[in-house]
Amino acid sequence: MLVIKVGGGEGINYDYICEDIAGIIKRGVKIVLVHGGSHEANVLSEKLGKPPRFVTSVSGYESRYTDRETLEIFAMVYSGKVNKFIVEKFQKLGINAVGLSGIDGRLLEGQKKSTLKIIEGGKKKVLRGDNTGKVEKVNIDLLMLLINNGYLPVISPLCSSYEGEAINVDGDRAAALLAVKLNADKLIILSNVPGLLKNVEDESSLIKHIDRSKVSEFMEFAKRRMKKKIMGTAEAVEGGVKEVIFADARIKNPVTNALNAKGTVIN
Amino acid sequence: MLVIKVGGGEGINYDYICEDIAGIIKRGVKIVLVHGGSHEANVLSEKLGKPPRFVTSVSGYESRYTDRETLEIFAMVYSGKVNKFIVEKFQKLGINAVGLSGIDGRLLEGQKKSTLKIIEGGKKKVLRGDNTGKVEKVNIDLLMLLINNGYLPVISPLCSSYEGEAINVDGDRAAALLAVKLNADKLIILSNVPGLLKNVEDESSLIKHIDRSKVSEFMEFAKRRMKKKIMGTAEAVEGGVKEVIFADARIKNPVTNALNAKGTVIN
Amino acid sequence: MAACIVCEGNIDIPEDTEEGEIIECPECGIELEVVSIDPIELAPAPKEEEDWGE
Amino acid sequence: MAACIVCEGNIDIPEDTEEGEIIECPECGIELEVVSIDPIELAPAPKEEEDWGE
Repeated sequence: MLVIKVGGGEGINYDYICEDIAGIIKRGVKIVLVHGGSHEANVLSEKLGKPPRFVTSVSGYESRYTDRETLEIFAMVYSGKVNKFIVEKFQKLGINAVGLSGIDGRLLEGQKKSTLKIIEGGKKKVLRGDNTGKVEKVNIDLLMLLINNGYLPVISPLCSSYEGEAINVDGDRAAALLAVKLNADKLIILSNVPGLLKNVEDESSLIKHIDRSKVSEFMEFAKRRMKKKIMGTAEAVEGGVKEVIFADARIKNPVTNALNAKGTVIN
Repeated sequence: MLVIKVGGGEGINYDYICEDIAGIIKRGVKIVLVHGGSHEANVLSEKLGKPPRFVTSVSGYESRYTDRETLEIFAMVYSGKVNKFIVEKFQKLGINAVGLSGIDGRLLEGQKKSTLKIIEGGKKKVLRGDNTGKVEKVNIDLLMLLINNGYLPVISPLCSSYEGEAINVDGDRAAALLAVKLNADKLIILSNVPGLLKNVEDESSLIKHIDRSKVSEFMEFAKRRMKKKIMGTAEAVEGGVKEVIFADARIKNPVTNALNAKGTVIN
Repeated sequence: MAACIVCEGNIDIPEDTEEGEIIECPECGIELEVVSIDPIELAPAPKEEEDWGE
Repeated sequence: MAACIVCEGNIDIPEDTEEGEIIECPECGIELEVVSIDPIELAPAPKEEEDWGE
């Protein structure tokens, strides 16, 4: 079983990803795909005159401030456009994908954090009305029901709070939890960079291998969104996932490349 | 088993609908819900500077011209915003809803009609590039898999062509086909009118009963979108559905009212 | 004027004819699509398909 | 100046303090939220929650 997370950043090639995954599934490998959509969400937010507001937590984690209006944009882009057009690509390739968000069947459930502390303009502030949270529970039965009946789950990170409210959660950490709960052999995190880079400006500064016990030491190399990918990786490894691979989703056969250790391998 | 179609027109109260359905489900009735989203799609189209273009077929049926850009708006609104926030309402009411579009698991599949004949400006024309079609097949196994495991399917009418492409289909006729294939006892069509009206301007001109053999005779009373609801009804009745009810989705307990024959009853 | 591609009868093409418009041959009654205006190009019009989207 | 709601120590409120800002009581070190500016109103700041959305 593979859990694959593909980001929503610019330059990511969904055709390459879906073609590669279709081939791997046809060889009998079970897969669960989680996807992002940040670039498309930013584009739509600008068009609707509500530019995205990113906030940084006290310890430097960045995320999208998600008031109700932003949550609607999030649902439209992640669960509407990106999710369904990934499913369409798979259907055209003869793979019977089922697109779900985390709120469907409470596939992904967790604690809503409506009050947070952020740093903005150098000041420490309290932020309210944020519909975000952390995924803590997975509806494994629903996932296995679909997988065992030949479907490919394609999941968007719009999740359910324990009270049933829609919340925005981090896709990488949702993928990490899925990998743990599904006892996945590998968690593959695809984005628009070759892997974890020593120097983000230099794509040749790829860190090829990280020992699973030393993951958090590499946090220093992670900038912005990569921080949460490292956090997710640490959680996956702690939860028993044997191998996590960061690889490039801009080139052909991105998953096969990852399986052949082209990227940053953590084991 | 009830199949319920709720429209996306202005004035429809989703809270009333979800609360009523939640109560009925808790009394052990199995339900499948299909929803529309036309009003929200129009609003988003305008905001994105691509006002909706409605075209009328040679015999007077109206639909949304769905080029690829419109299909993306359709996916964002129907499968993203409307679908997921209906699921959210049910989750808050303790009902484990699963939101799907017709392309997920090829739940709804049919013939894509990319070339059509329309009347525009009094002229008969050929219209190309339209991603619409007619639903002809239902993945009953997927539906029953979910229903038998305690989930409430909430379906948006973004469907799959036989080649796996996303297509826009009419929600009422999709609901009719679902009712036939599921051997539903009743098909309930909720919208922002009390039912089929003799005179669309006069809400008291409600037609209370129509004999199942005479449905097509009432086509003359149907204007614009109601035409396809009558068409769907005729198809449901021909397919063996015992009763179809048109009822008002703007008032409390809309489904219970329909079950108590408040609206237009066809049997 | 244009010639019907089926019966070669004469078909009058009005001034305000648009690309994509459907015209009927007065002699054999077939429906033809005006594929292009300049030059005039005709092709059989697609079969009527009543099934429509949302 | 404002009084700390825990130890009643004096807390200096800078001119550019904004609503929702968090300040620390210099005496007991507790973090307080500036709930309103005019009049100054303080309340315990929420616990640090690192878990974030997409």
